[in-house]
Formats: sequence, C-alpha cells, structure tokens
Amino acid sequence: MKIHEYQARQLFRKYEIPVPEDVLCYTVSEVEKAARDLNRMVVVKAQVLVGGRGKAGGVKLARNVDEAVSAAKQILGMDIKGFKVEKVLVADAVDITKEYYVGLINDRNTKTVTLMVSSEGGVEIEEVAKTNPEKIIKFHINPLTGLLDYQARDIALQLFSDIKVAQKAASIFKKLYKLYVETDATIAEINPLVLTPDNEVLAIDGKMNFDDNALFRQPEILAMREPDEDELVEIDAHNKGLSYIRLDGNIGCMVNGAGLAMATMDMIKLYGGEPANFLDIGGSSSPQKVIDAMNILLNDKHVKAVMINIFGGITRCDDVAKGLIKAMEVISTDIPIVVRLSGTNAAEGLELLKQTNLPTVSSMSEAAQKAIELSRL
Amino acid sequence: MKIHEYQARQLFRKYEIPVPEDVLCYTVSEVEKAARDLNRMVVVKAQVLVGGRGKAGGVKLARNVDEAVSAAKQILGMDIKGFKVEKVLVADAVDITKEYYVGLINDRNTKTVTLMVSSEGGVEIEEVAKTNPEKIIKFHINPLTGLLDYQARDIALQLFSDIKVAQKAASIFKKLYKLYVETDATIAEINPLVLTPDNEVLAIDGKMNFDDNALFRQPEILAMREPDEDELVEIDAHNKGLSYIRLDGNIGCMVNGAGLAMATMDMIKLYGGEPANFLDIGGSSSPQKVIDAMNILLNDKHVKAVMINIFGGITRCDDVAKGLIKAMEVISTDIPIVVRLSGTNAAEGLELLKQTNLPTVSSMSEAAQKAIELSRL
Amino acid sequence: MSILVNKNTKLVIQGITGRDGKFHTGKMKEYGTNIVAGVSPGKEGLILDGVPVFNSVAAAVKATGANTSIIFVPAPFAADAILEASEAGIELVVAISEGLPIQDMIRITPILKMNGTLLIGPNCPGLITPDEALVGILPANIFKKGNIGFISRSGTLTYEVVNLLTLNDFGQTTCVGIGGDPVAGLYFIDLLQRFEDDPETIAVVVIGEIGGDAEEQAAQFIADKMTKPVVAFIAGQTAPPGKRMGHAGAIISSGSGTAAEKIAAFNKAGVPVAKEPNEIPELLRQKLKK
Amino acid sequence: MSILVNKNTKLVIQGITGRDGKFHTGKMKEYGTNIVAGVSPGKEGLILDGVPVFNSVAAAVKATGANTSIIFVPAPFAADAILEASEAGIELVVAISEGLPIQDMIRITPILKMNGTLLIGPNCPGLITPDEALVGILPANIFKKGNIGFISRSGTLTYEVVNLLTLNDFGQTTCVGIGGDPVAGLYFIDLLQRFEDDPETIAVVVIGEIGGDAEEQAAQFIADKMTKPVVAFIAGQTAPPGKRMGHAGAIISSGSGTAAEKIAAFNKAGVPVAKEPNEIPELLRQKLKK
Repeated sequence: MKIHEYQARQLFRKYEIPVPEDVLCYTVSEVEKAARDLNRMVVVKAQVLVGGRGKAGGVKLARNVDEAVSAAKQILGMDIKGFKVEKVLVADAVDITKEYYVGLINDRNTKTVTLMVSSEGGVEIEEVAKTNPEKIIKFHINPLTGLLDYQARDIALQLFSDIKVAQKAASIFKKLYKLYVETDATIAEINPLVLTPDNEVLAIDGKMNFDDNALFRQPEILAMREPDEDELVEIDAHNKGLSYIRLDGNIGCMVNGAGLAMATMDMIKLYGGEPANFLDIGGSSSPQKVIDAMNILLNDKHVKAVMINIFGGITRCDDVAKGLIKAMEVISTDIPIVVRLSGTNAAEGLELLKQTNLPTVSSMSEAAQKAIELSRL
Repeated sequence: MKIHEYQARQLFRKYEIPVPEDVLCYTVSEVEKAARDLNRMVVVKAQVLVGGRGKAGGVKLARNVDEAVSAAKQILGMDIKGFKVEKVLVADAVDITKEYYVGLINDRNTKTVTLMVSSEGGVEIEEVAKTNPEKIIKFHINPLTGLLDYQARDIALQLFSDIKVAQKAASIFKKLYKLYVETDATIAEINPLVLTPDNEVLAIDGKMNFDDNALFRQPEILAMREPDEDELVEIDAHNKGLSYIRLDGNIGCMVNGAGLAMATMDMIKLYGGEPANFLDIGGSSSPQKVIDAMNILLNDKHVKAVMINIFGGITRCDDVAKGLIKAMEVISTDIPIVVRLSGTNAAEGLELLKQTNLPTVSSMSEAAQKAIELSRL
Repeated sequence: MSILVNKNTKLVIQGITGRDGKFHTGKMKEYGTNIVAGVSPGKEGLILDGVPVFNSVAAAVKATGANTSIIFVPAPFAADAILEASEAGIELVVAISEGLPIQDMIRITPILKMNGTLLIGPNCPGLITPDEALVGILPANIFKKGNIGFISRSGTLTYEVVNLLTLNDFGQTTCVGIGGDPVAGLYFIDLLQRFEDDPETIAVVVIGEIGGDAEEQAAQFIADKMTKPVVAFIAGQTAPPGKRMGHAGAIISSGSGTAAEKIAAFNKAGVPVAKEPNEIPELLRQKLKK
Repeated sequence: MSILVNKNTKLVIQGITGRDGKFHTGKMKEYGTNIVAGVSPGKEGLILDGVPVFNSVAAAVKATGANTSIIFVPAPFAADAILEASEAGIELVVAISEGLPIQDMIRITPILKMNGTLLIGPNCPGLITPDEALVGILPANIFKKGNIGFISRSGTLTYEVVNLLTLNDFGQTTCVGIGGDPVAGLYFIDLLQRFEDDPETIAVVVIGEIGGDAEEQAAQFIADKMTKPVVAFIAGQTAPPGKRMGHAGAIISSGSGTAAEKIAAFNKAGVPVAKEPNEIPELLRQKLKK
C-alpha cells in the first residue's frame, strides 16, 4: 500500500523526525492562504502516488504568494503519468547546504531491514546505484537488536564529519527505523534529507509503502489508504478472495494460482496476444469465486475473449465447472470463452461443461491459441 | 522506587490489563461519595508503600455505603508498620471464583526477566515458595524475542484448562511483560489475578517497583514518586552524590565505597555497637561531599559518635581531610568523631588533621572500637 | 534417496483442528506420511483421525519424537507457530499459511538460524518425496517416484509442470514448493545444494518467477557448484513493474527482478529456459542425453 | 601466569576523551598496560597521551588489533558501548560505568554470549595482574605480584583487603572487581574456574556481599570443583532487608540474599569466612599450611 508524501510527513512528525512546516491544499485559494500564512519562500508539490513528479513539472518553488498561486494553478488538475493531481502540499522551502538520501527496505537476501544512505541526495537512489554505487552505504539491521546507537552514529559519521550533526542524523535513522518496523513498512525514504546552513538536519521529502499482509494490524496506516479507480477494483476483488490486476491487453484470463496465472499471461503473449489482466482465483475455489471472477472479466470493456486455465490440485475442476455454469446463467455476454480444465476431477468438470456451449481444450497452449483466435473474430 | 497500588492499577489500565473500577480517596466523605457512585460491594484498601497491610487491618470489605464509611474511618490515619495511611482506594469488589498469582522479576542467575505464576494466589509468593514450591511455575523470558504468544499460552494453560480463559490470562502476561520492560520495572506483581464466575480474568491487586538507575529515562514513573521522610533524606543525599540509608543505631559512619561501608557497619556491630546509618561518599570525593556527608550525620539526633573510615584509592585521603577540616569550621558539634585514613595520601591527610583535635587511628577495627567507646561517654 | 522428507519423517500438524489442517491431515495420512501428532492449544488429549493432539509442539515432540512440522494456522499467528516449532527442536518446518507480514519473517529468521531450524515457506504448497512422504497440500496423484529434483516458487504452476514430467516418464526424487513470499525460508540455492548432494537425483527443474534475485543467485550457484543438469522456467515475462502478481514476492521494482534478467542469468549459466511449460520435458531429455 | 589480562592485553579505551577516561588512561599507561587505542566518536585522528583515537571500536580493532576494552562512557550509553565492543570482536570488556539500567544488561547478555564476549562489570573497579596490566581504576600501588587470586563484588573493600594481603606478603596473580550490580558479566564461579585452572594461583580470596546468591553458587562450585583453598569475607551482615546498600545489587529481598545464608554456605563448603577483613591473611596462612 502506498501513501502520499503529506501522509509520510505526518508519520515522520509523529516519530519526531524533523520536517519543515507544510499545509495540504485542494484549491488555489487554499494555496494562497497557506503561502500567506507561512509567509516565506515555499514549495508547491503535487500529491500523487507515482514517482517522477518533479520531472513532470509537479514541484515548483515560489518566492511569494503570487508565485505560489501561479504554481498551484499549473499543478492542480495536471496529469502525471496517468494520475490527476487533486491536491498539493505547500511547504516551507528551507535553505539547503547539502542534500542526502536515507532509505529503509526489506532485503530479501539477508532477510533484514536494510538501511541505505548516500551523500547523493535529491535524485532517485536507483540512479545513484547505477552511476555511483560506491556512494551508497548499506547496513543490514539485526532484527533482534534493532539499529543500535553506535551503528547509526558510525553510518552518520560517514556522511557528516561534525559529530553534533552526525548525532542528529543518527537520531533520524533510528526514528525512521522505529517508524518502519512499527508500521510494517516495505519502503521508507527520506530523499532528500538536508543539512541547513545553521546545521539542522531535516526531512524534506518522504516516501513510504506498506506491507499489504500486515494491514490487519495497522489500522492507522489502513486509514490513510487513498486508492485510485484501478486499485478500487483490485481491492474489491481482494475482498472476494481474488487476486486481480488490470493490464492493457484484450484477452481476459482466469487462472488458479499466481504462478500459473503469470505463465498463462506469458503464454498469451508468446502466441501473439495481449493479456487483459492477471487473475488468480486462489487455491480452494468455491463456485461463488468463479462467478465473481467472471463478473470482473466480462465487465471489462477491453476484453475481447476469455481464457480459463485451471489445473486442479486442491481446487477441484468440477467445482470450477459448476461455478462457470452458474455464472453463464446470470451473466449474459457474447464474449467468447475458452476453457481448459486439467488435474483433479477434470473429467467430471468437462462432462458438466457439455451442457454449456463453451469450447474446451486440453492444454494451456491450445487454450491460449484458441482465445487469441476468438478475440480476433 | 516503589509506587502505590492505585498507581500500579493506573499503569495496568494504560497497558489494557483489566482492572476493576476504583476511586482514590483522602477523606471519609470522599469514600462515602465513591461507594455511593460505585453502588455495589466495595473494598476499602489502605495505600501505603509497605507489604502486609491486609494482616494489619488495612483492607476491608464493605457491603454498602455505611460499611464503606465505617471502614474508611478505621483505615484512614491508621499506622501500618510505621507508615501512616493518608489515602485509601475504594474499589469494586468483584465476585471471585479463584485467585492466582502473576509476577515478573529480574533474575540474577539467568540474567533474564522471569515470569512466575501460581494457582496459589492472594498470599505472598515467598510463602508459597516455602510451603508449596511445586505450585510456582517459572519461565525465563528471552529478551531478544520477548514473551512469545505460544509461551504465554502454554503457561496459562497450566493454570486454566479452558482455552478461552487461558488466552485471556496469556494476553495479561504479555501486557504485563510489555509494561515491565517499557517502564524499567524490577518487580511487577498481580496478586491476586482472579477468575470471575462469568469467566473474566482480572487484576485485583498490583505491586510495582522500578529500577532507580533507569529513572532518568522514565519521567512518567518518576512523576509517581511519593517518598516518605526517610526517603526524602536519602534522595537529597543521592542528589549530592552520596549513598545514605538511615538505620536504628547510634554510631554514625562515613565511608568511601559501598562494600567498605557495609563492612564498617558490620565491624561496629562486631565490637558491640550499633550503626546509625550506611553512608558511602563514593569514589572521587570532593571536599564538598565530605561536608555534605558530615552535615547529614551530625544532624541525626540519634548519632552519639561518628566513625570516618577512608581507604584511599582514587579518593585521596588529603582531600577527605580538607573536607573534614572545612566541615568542622562550619558545623559546631560536640559529637565525638574518630578518623581512620589509609591508602593514597594517608600521611598527608593525617598531617592535615593535626590542626584539628580529631582523634585518628590506623585500622578499621581500632576505629570501630574507639567510636563505640566514645559513644558511651 | 530424496531430500528433506522421507520415510523417517515424523510429522506434527500445527493447527490440526482448523478446516485446512483437518482436511490435509487426511490427505497426507492417506498418502502414507508418518503423522505422529497434532497441535491445537486447549485440545490436548483429543484423537483426530487417529492422530493424538497436544497443547504445544514441545509436548508433541516430547511424547512422539516429531522431527518435522507443517503449519496451517492463520497468518497473524503463523510466525509464532514457526518459532514454537523451532524452539521445540523441530528440524524442518513447512509453513503453508499465506499472508505473513514480512517483518514477522525478518524477526524470526535469526532465531531459526540460531536453532538450526530449516523452514520451507511460508505461503507454499509444501513438498513431497513420492512414495515416501507428502508434507504439504500438493495433489499426490500427479507425482511419481523417479530421478528429477524439482523446486518452484509457485503452486499450481508446479502441478502443471510436474504433471508434464510424470506424463513424460520423468519421475521425481523430491518436489519442493518454496513459496511466493519475498522473505522465505529455504531459497533455490539451499535446495540445489541438497539435490546436488543427493545420489539419486540426476537433474533438477527450477520454476522461478519475477521479483527478487533468487533465480540469478541460483544461476550463479549452478555455474559455480553444480555438476547435474538444470532446466528452468520463469513465470511473469509479461508482468508490469510495480504491480504485485498475487504472490507478495512477485513484484518487479524499479526495473529489477524482471523475467528477462532471470532468463539471461540462467542462459549465461548454461541452463536452458523453457519458453512455455510444455517444452520442459524436451529440454530435460536433451540435457540428459549429453 | 594470571587470568584475563596480562602482557598480551591490547587495550582500547572507550570514552577516552571524558574526564574519567582521560585520567585513568594516564594511570593505566603509567602502570605499563599496553594501551593501543581510544574511542571517541567524531575525534578520529586525535592523539591523546600518545594513544590514537578512533570513531568506533571496529575502526580501533582494525587498526590496532585491540583485544580488550575498558568503558568509561556514562551509564545511559554504556550498554551500547559494550555491544559495540562485542560486535567489533573484543574478547574482554571491562565496564567501569556506574548506574546502568538492569534491562540494558538483560538485553545485551544473550548477544555477548553469542559473540563469546567476556564482560567484567558494569559498576566495577576493573582488574589487575600485578606487574603486567592494570585494566581498571584500582590504585596500583597496593598490589604486588604473587600467588593469590582475588575476586570481589566491591571496590574500596577490595583495596582494604588487598592492602592487608600485600602487607602480609601475600602477592596476587590477578585481582578482579566484578562489580556490585544485580545483573553483571562474569560472576564468582566464572572466575573461580579460571583461578583453578591457572597454575600460578595457589589460593583464592573471595569478597562477597549481601544480595543475590552468587556467593552460595560460589560455595557450591568450590565444594564440587575446586582443589585450591579459598578464604571468604561477606560484607553487609548488619544491613536491613529491602534497603539498597549503595550497590544496586546489595539488597536483601524477602529474607533471601542475607550475609548469614552466604556465610553458612561457605562454611558448609569448607571455606573459612573472616569475621573482619583483618582476619583474612591469617585464615589464608592456616589454609595454605595444611
């Protein structure tokens, strides 16, 4: 789950990470008031759940109220990588001596939370990793001890030679780690972390993502969720026990199992088609899940054909067939559907499907080829 | 540092450990109002920082407001082991099916926080340890993992056969452990923890002590401190860098080092005297500390003679002598004082002391014998 | 021979009284797995399907000598169940439970390491040594005893491919579903080493997917350490970046973890990568002919 | 011979730029201790009293091969300093700092154990092997090389007794002040074992005090495992229960941890307990005559 910068800043403040003053605004007049109240140079920043807003013109410096108003007029309503800007953050533009990067991620290989810091702040860390990998300091945090004082200090001393400044940065590293662990984050970035002319260390921009699997114990984080249209469909599917992602193609697919679902998408592509979605109906599929899944697929106006690919393990093919039959009763559609059932109770399932006029095939590749063919009719 | 039961109950509530309703009262009329508001059977409990108040008559059950008033009249102002009762807790007297004991302590041998539970609740755990040691279940908590769910549950299942009740108890064990660690406690007892007829598990009485060395990071706990007269003197001494405990005898003693101070007290006793105090002036003693220490000793009206026992290591004997000389200038007293200086710069110290008329001796035992002799003049 | 589970496996089922636990206990027993105990707190003394139930794994281990556990408890309690098994001295823990928070996995990892516990999963279908022991939820009928080692990050895709292998007369020594979570127990390389050491295994099939770099590490390991042939397949070539494809671990972030990178790594290591599952038996045949 | 510290000790001073650290660095150096480094974050590059200063223990160990550290940092930061030393590979850490929270000690204990780090203290005067190394704040002039091992929970009482020993011509192999905190590093039994194993030590003096049961354990250990004579003294016979006698660990709780119990335990183990410090040399003499 992603949150906006303004929400990350709220969390930073809660954990006593110093952040410059800011005001969230939905309208130009709110921006005008905010700029007037802050009464100094400000930055107007688009709040969208996508990276690269700076390059897209979604972040502007304003030396006075007029400039803030003009920036707000340009940014509000702007489209950034398909996301419409509905709100901006008006933030105190502090004086900056130097920019740094601080980030925490879950590292799969060491199975730790890993702290990454760099003296190359203000740019994307992936960029630094490509061009100046030696400028990134990585530290794998032992979960049993957490980030210890001396460790945070040692790392900070590699960025800041003044011990007082280093202690301030070390304290921020520790607070960010605490925030990260306590909120089940999967990314927490301060980029840039800045040093000011009067030797303060501040978080200027923040990015946080959270572990979907942990949201059950993070009510405060969950309350910050602001899903877009596609995500609403995905969340709705999730609540029905389905894992669904909308894609750009026109062949809808319904599969049991995430790996098989990906392989099915790949197969469609391999034979010259384009998958319209990823859809995993999960392990122990009830007929209802099949109905829900078919509803999602057939309501997607881009879908020209549907490929159903089931390998019965725990999932029984006859259950899937029953669900399909019921779905066909309640949904009227002229979108062609091709079904492949294999594994547990496949014979029974195929027998049941005879009462429908759904074409059946015996292998994944046949199913993909048939679905593509049907989509082109 | 000790706190009252009512304060422990406040902390329990903060950590969501279920505790019956209660009201703290300083007067009989407050008790009357509290009993009326609670409007059911209550217990009136003396709030004193000493154990055994039940046996001393400091806890009374009251079936109605009149009984509560009469209990309050008896308990308020009562003396329990030298502590005057200045306030009582009026608490909801819940129905009890069975009483249990839950306690956490720091175990020196395993160097862990140790959970102790027993089906023998409502009596002192030391008593159970003597009479029914097999009734106490001990569990040493790994500080790296904390008390894990399955561990708490296993222990609870040894007290409660019903899994739902056991889960409630397990949850209390975990919360108590969290409270214990987060507040730097040295004892946290729920005694009794009770099972009610409707299968609720509640904390009826609580006791908590805290690590004096950790109070610097526990402002909330420190704010709960309610020292008595003796403790005020001890705290005042502590703030002056002295470690002081008032005792019952009449030979005041001033020593550098806790072990040597105890050995000095023992020596006084060995030769037939009674020490009036424990007083350690610490390692790097400045003359001011000696003056402060002498002030405390000579202001204690029980003191009939003073024994000064210094073995100079880091402490220099001439510094102590200088402090003594200064102290004698500002304090006028006719209490006899005997001085033993040994170790670093002892010769210089003894030379300095010649300008006073303080008798000096060369060994601890001589000093003790001399002090006792002087106390009897 | 085989790896990890066999006739000597003494299995304890954690969460035996739950819906899934009960169902799969029956299936595993039917297959002949030596199930010695179940755990369900508060239900000690119960006998379920002939299996004695205990309050704790420690009690089960003490009474039955269980050395392997399988976990069906819901995700919020699964990490605790894994630790319970580990601290009770269980050597191999198979966590079927789906949806564990990543921080739970990170937190328990060093403790498992200290205790020397092996973990498969979480969010995995488990493993099977055909004709010896099924410790998981895999559909037993598609497996066949033989000489191929099999490791996969996914569930049904495993069944799809194993079915193809069996139909093509490639029986299996052991098949392991390692699960689709970003932080999991044993990874490809841990199992490749075991298959390399297993005298009966003559070749290994690896089914990877997008996300992370476990496949790249496997490729490096194969190039450096393995003498036995390996054939691979990677799911998710068409997956877009930033979207989680069902599995918490199947996500391409900032252009790393792509199928293309993984395929390139395998090719560099001399491991043929099938374009579609169908091709796997043929690739195996070619590799084994040489 | 000796235990724990000797001519091979390479000492790093944590908190070398503080008042106490600076003062005692001078004293230890004067005594001939091999001080190789100091640590004071942000002061790397400084040379203090001829000792190079580093930002971290790890840096100091890397540059100088330090194997022992002594800690003078204030109590709130001392546990972190101990962990820093331990994780940097220091074998013996001597924590002089006074006033560490008990939970800090509990928290670091399993990590020190995992790393194999030995800890003396906190809240202790340190240790000395006369004529070889002083790692602590003990007044060097009262010690003398010889054959008596010495272990004490207190500071000045140590000096008092050691002075008596030296005056009576009982020199020492190593004298260790283990500190007065309830949860500390090495306890009596850990050191008794080392003195038992040290060929040069012919007898051991143990100075205990009220609180805990380290003395009872020591008595049991002496009865079970020791061949060398031991003489003891216990401070705090007149201390009242429930009152902390200076040291955080010197407290009698609920009637346990009393001097009487400890004296009884030593007597039962055949260890004579001096009534006053003065008696110790004579008790030693008698024990060694046998």
